[in-house]
Amino acid sequence: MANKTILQAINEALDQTMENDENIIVYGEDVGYEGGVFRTTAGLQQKYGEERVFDTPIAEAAIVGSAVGMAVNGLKPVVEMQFSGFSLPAYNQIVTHVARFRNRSRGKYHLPMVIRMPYGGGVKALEHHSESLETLYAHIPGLKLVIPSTPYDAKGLMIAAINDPDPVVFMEPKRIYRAFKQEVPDEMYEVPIGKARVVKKGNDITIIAWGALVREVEKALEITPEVDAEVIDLRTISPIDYETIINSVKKTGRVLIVHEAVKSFGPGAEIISIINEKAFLYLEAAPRRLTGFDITVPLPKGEPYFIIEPKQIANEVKNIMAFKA
Amino acid sequence: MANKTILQAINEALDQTMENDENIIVYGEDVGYEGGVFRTTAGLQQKYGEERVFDTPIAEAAIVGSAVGMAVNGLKPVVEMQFSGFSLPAYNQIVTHVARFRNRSRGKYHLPMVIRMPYGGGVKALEHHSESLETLYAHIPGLKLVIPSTPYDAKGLMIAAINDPDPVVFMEPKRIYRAFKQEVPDEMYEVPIGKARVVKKGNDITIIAWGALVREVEKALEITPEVDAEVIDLRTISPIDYETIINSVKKTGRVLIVHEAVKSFGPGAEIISIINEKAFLYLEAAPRRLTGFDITVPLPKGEPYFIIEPKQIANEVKNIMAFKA
Amino acid sequence: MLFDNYDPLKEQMLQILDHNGKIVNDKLEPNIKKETLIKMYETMILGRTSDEKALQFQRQGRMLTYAPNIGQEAAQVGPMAALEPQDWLVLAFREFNAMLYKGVTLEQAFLYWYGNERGSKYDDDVKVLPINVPIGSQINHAAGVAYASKLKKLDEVSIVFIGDGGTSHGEFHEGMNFAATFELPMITVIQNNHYAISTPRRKATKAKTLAQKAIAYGIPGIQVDGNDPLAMYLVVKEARERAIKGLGPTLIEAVTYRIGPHTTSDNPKLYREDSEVEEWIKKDPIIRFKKYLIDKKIWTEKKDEELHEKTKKFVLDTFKHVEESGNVELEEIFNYTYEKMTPNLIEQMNNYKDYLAKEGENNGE
Amino acid sequence: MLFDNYDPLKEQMLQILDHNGKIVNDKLEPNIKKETLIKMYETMILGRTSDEKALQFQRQGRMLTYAPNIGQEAAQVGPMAALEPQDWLVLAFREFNAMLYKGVTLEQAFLYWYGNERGSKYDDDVKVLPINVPIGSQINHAAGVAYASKLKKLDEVSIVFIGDGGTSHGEFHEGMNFAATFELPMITVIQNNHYAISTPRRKATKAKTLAQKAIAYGIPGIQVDGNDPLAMYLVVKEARERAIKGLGPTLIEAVTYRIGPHTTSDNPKLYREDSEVEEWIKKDPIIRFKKYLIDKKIWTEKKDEELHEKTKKFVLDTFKHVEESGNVELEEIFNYTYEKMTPNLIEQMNNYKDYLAKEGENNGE
Ligand SMILES: Cc1ncc(C[n+]2csc(CCOP(=O)(O)OP(=O)(O)O)c2C)c(N)n1
Ligand SMILES: Cc1ncc(C[n+]2csc(CCOP(=O)(O)OP(=O)(O)O)c2C)c(N)n1
Ligand SMILES: [Mg+2]
Ligand SMILES: [Mg+2]
Repeated sequence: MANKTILQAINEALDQTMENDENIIVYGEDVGYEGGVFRTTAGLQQKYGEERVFDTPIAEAAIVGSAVGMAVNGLKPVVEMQFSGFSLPAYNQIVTHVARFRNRSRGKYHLPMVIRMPYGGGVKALEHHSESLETLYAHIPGLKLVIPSTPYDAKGLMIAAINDPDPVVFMEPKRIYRAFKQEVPDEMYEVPIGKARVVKKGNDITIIAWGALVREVEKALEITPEVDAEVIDLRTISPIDYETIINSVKKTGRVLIVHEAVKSFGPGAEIISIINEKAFLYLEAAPRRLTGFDITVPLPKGEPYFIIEPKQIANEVKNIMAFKA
Repeated sequence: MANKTILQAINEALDQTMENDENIIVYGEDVGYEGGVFRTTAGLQQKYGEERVFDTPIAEAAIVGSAVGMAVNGLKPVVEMQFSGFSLPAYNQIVTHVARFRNRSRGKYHLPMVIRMPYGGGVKALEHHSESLETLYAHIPGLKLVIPSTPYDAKGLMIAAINDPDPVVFMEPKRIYRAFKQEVPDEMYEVPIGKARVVKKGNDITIIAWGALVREVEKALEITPEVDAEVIDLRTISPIDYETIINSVKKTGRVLIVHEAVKSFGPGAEIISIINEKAFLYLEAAPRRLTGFDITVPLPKGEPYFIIEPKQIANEVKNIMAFKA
Repeated sequence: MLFDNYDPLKEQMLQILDHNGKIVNDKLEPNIKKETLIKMYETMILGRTSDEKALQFQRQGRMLTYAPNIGQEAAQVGPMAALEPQDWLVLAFREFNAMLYKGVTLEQAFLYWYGNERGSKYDDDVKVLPINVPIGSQINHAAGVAYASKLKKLDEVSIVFIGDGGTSHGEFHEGMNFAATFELPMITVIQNNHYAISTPRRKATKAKTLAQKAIAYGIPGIQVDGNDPLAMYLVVKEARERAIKGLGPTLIEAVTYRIGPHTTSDNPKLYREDSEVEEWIKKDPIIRFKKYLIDKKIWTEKKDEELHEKTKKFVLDTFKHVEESGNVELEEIFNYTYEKMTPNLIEQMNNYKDYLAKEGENNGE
Repeated sequence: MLFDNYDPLKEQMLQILDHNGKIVNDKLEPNIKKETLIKMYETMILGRTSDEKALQFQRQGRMLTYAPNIGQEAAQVGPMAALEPQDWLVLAFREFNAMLYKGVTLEQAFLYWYGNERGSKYDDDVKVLPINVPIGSQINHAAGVAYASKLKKLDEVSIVFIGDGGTSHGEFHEGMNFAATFELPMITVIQNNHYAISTPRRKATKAKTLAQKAIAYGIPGIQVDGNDPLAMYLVVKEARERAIKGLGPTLIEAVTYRIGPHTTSDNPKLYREDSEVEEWIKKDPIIRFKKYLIDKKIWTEKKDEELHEKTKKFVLDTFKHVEESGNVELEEIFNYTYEKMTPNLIEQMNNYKDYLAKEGENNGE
C-alpha cells in the first residue's frame, strides 16, 4: 500500500501486468524512450525492452491498426493516443475494425487490446488537447469505454481493461493525473468494468459524473450541505451500468448529470433517456445536464468559461431541488 | 414541375446551383466520369467539365481536407463520401478542421462546403455500406447535419446547404433514393436548414423521424387509425429545431422517436433530453425510442431483424398510448 | 537479388511466362513441385468457375453483390503457392483465389458474399483475416500480425493484398511505413488491375509505377507481370526469404486486369472500351498456365476437361448448399458484439423476441 | 534543372552557403535583391529574439506552451522570400519566422501562443492559414487552396510546411498524392529538424532521405541544407516556377535541427545528447547569413547591434501588450461556431450569463 497519483497508478498497472504476461506490449508516439509526454509509461522500456515498449511514427491509424493485427496474432497491445483529440485519425480503424472484429468473424478472432488516451480540459493547452470525446466511443457497439476518477480505480480499471477479452478505450482525465494521491494496493487487483461506483449515498438527488468532474461534484456538495445528494461515478461509460443509476433515481427522484463533453448529442443525453425509459414514474423533477457548451473547447484565455466549477454544480443542484412538479 | 425521385432531385439541385455559380465544384470517388456509384452526379462532368466535376484517388481525408483549402480560397466544394461508412477516414478532417475553421480564425475564414454521403440500411449491402452515423456529426459543434426524406426537400435542402455559409453534412437516405417520386419545382428554391417539417398534425402522440424512416412511420399510422399522431420529420438533425418538437410535445404529451442509428448514445437520446428540459411537465408517458440495436448492422441475411418495420412502429405507438402515469 | 535487377524507376517488369505460355526468362523459371503446380492450377479453375457462376447467380437474383476476380487468378495463386502453411493471409476483398488456396472453403467464401457473417468464420487452423472492406486499412493489420510474428520469433510472414486504387489511401502509407520502420516480415501485393471502380489507375497517382512507392519506405519494390503465375511465385518466394531473414517488407506490384465488373452492381461499359478488355483477355493467366503445364507434361486436355466438369459440379452443389442456409438466427446478430452479451443487449434482444412472438416474422419491410 | 541535379537517392544535398558563411557553389548563388536580403535577415533576428524571449516568459509563468524555432530560421525565411505576395502560406505549427515574413504581426503570433484565438485572425490581406495542430492534415488544405488557384487560373501558389515526423502520417500521403495527381501549384517544405518530440528522425522511417518520398507521387524531391537561406531560397524559387507552369508540386526536405525543446513542456535532455546539439549550434543559419551579408557589404556589425537592440525592445513591448489583453469576452467563445448563433447557443450563453450575474466570475476552478 502506498500513496499514488492516477498517473503512478496507471504506470503501476502497466508495469505489473507486463511483468505477468509477456504478450502485453505498450506503444505509441513517444511512449517508449521518454516514457510518454505525460510520462505515464516511464520506465517500461528500460524494464521490458524496445520490442515490447516502443515509439512509433506519427501515424495513429497505424498504431491502432497494427494493434488489431497484433491482437489477432496473440498479443495484448496497450496503445496510446497522445491526446484524445489525436485519436481521430485512428477513428476509422477503431470503428470499422477494433469494434467489429469479433462480430465480423463470428468469434473466430477477438481483440484483447486497450487504447489509452488522456482527455479533458483545464490544463491550459493548445487546440485539440482538451476534448472530451466520450460519445464518439460510447456510441460504437463493440467497444467498452472506461474512465477512472481516482488512483485506486485507475489501477484496478486498467488491469481489468488489459485482462478484458474485448477492446477497451481507456480515457485518462489528464487534469487530475497528478492532482492528488490515494492509497493504492501494491498487488494487482481489478475494478470491474461495467460497474459504477456510488461515491456517496444520499436521498435528495442523484448526481452522475466521471473523470475529473467527480471531484468537482464533491467540492460542490461541500458548499451545499443542505442537500443530501447521492453521487455516482460512472467509471464505465459503455456498457453503461443502468442498474446503479436506476436504483439511485428511484430513491431520489432527481437527477443531475455533469460532464465536460459538449452537451448536444453528448453522453448525458443517453443517461437521461435511460432514466426516462426505466424510472419515469419516479421522477420528481426534470433531469438536467450541466455540460460543456456546444462549442470547440476554447484556448486558455477563453477556457475558464468552459470549465465547470463547483459553484456551477451547486447552483444546478439547488435549481433541481427547487423544481416543483 | 415534374415528378422526380430523391436522386434526381439532388442531381437537379447540383446541376442548377453549378450553372448559377461557377465556384461550386463537385468531386469524390467515381463521381466524375461515371457520375457516382449511385449516379447522383450523372451528367455533371459532361456539362461542367473535368475541372469542376472530377474523380479523386481513394483518399477521403484528401477529399475533405482539400475542400477545406478550396473553400478558404473562394470555391464552394460539394464532395461525396461514397458511403457514410467511408466518411470515417475523413473524420479527423471533419472534426478538427471543417467544423472549426471559422472559430479557429475568429471568422477570418469560413467554409461554405457540403459533404454528401448516402447513409442507412435496407439495401442488402456489404459491411460498412449500411451505417446510420448521425450522432458522429450531430455531436460536433460547427457542423450542420441535414437529412431529407422527400424529393422536394432533397432539392430544397441541398440548395440551402450549398448556399449556407457554414459547412453542412448532407446524409442521403439511399434506401429511398429511387423509392418514389414527387412533384419537384423546376426552379431553384431553398428548404430552410434548422426547421423540422410537421408531416401530419395530430394530438395523441408526437412521432419524430427522419430520412427513410419517415415513410415507415406513415405506413405504421395506416395500421393504427385509432391513434391521432403528429409526425415530425426532423430534416435538420443539428442544429435541432427544438421549437417544433417542444410545441408538439406540449400538445400531445407522448413521444416516440424512430431512427435506424444504434440506440445507445444515439440521436434519439438528445431529443428525449431536450424534451425533459423543456416540456417535462407536459409528459404523460415516458418518451421512447425505437432504434437500431446496439450492434453492427448485420449483413443481408441478418439485416431484416435490424430494419425497423411499420408494424414495429405501430406496436410502439400502442405501447406508449397505453402508458398510464 | 531479384529486387535489384528489376528497377521500377526504369519500368522494368519481371515476366517469366509470357501470354503465349512460353518461358521468356529461363534462368528464373522456378522449380515448383508438381503437386504445387497442380494445386495452383486447380485453384485458378475453381476461382474462375466460381466467379462465372456467381455472376450468373446474381443475374438470376440468387446472389447479392459479388466482386469477381476474373483475370487476376495468377496474381493471387502465384503468391500463395510461394508461402508456407504457417504464414498469414490478410485480405482486401478481391482475393477469392488466394482465400481458396489458403484453405478458406468455397462454402465460406460464397456464404460471405451471400450476406452471412459465418462466411468469415474460417476454420480454426486457417490463418486468414476476414475480408476487409475499408480500403487500405488491412495493411496496418498485416503489419501488426507481422510484428507479433517477429516479437515471438516465429518462422511466419504475413502477406497482404491491396488494389491499385488502395495505394492512394493514407492507411497504405502508414502501414507500409510502420512495417518498414520495424523491419517486419510482411509482403504487400498490389493487384494493379487498372481500375478502382470506374477510376483508372492513371488518375490515382502520377507515379509511373506503383512499385516505386516502395522507395518512400526505404524498401524494395518490384513490378511483376501479374498474369504470370511463375513470376508471382518467384517474387513472393524471395520476398519471404527477405522477411524471414529480418530484412523487412517488400512491395510487389502485380500488373493485371479486372476482366469483369467491379462488382455485380457495376457496369464497366460506362467507363472503358471493349477493345481494352479484349487486349487483356489475350493475356489470360489461366490459358498461359495451362499451356505451360501441358508443355511440362504435367497436364493434359483430358484432365482439364475432367477438372472443369468436376469443378462446375462442386461449385453448383456448394452454392445450392449456401442458398439453403437462409437467414441467420436472431441470437447470431447479438452474440458477437462482446464476449458476453451486456444487460442492454439482452434486453434489446428479448424485447424484440417478444415483439416477434406477438407480431410474427420481420422481413425487413 | 536543379531537381535533376540533386538526387535524393544518391543523398545529394543542395548547399550554397556553408556554415562558415562561404559560398560553396557560386554558380548557384541566387541574385536576391538587397532589400529582400535585409528583410530575410531582420525576420530571422525577430524570430530568434521572439523565441528566446518567449522561452524566458514561459519560465516566468507569463506564457503558456510555446514551440520555439531556434535554428530553423533559414528553412522558413528562405522559402518565403522566394515567393510572391499573392502566394499562400499553409502552416503546421513551427513556422514562426515564415508567418512573420508573410505579414502575420508579432502581436498576433504571440497572442495565439498566449491562448487567444484572435491570434489566428490575421489581417485581411495576409494569405496565411491558421496554425494547424493535427499533424499532416495541412497538406490537404494546401492542396485544396492550390486547386482553387489553378481552377481560377490565378498566378499564385501555396507553400505548406510539415515536420519530419509528419511525413509518416496518412494525411501527408493523401495530400501529396492529391496535389501530384492534379498537378497543383503547391510546394511542400519538410522541416527535418531531426526530432518529432522525443522520437528521432531515424525511427520515423527507413527511407534514407525524406526527399525521396516524392518518388511515390511521381514528383521531384530534393534535399537541401535547411540552415542555408540561399539554398532554401533558390529551391523554392524553382519549385514556384514549376508550379506556375502547371508542372505540379515539389517536395523539399530542409535538413535542419531543432536547437530548443519541442515545446516549453518538453525536456530534450531526456532523449538527446548535448554534444549533438552543440554540433548543430555551429551550423547556425543566422551566423552564416550575417557573415554573408557583411561580406556582401550589405550589413555591418553596427547595424547588427542596432537591429538586436530595436528588436528586443519591440518584442518586449509587443509581449507586454499581449499580456494586457487578458481573457477573451464570453461572447467571443460562442460567436464563431456558426455564422449566426443558433437558438441553442444563445440559450447556453444566456444561461451562463445569468449564472455569472448571480455568482460572479468563473475562474476555471
Ligand atoms: C475507405 C474506403 N473508401 C471507399 C470505398 C468504396 N470502394 C470499394 S472498392 C473501391 C475501389 C477499389 O479499387 P482498388 O483498390 O483498385 O481495388 P479493386 O476493386 O480494383 O480490386 C472503392 C472506392 C471503400 N471500400 N473504402
Ligand atoms: C495527428 C497528431 N498526432 C499527434 C500530435 C502530437 N504532436 C504534436 S507535435 C508532434 C511531433 C511533430 O514532429 P515533427 O512533425 O517532426 O514536427 P516538429 O515538432 O519537429 O516541428 C506530435 C506527435 C499531433 N499534433 N497531431
Ligand atoms: Mg483496382
Ligand atoms: Mg521534427
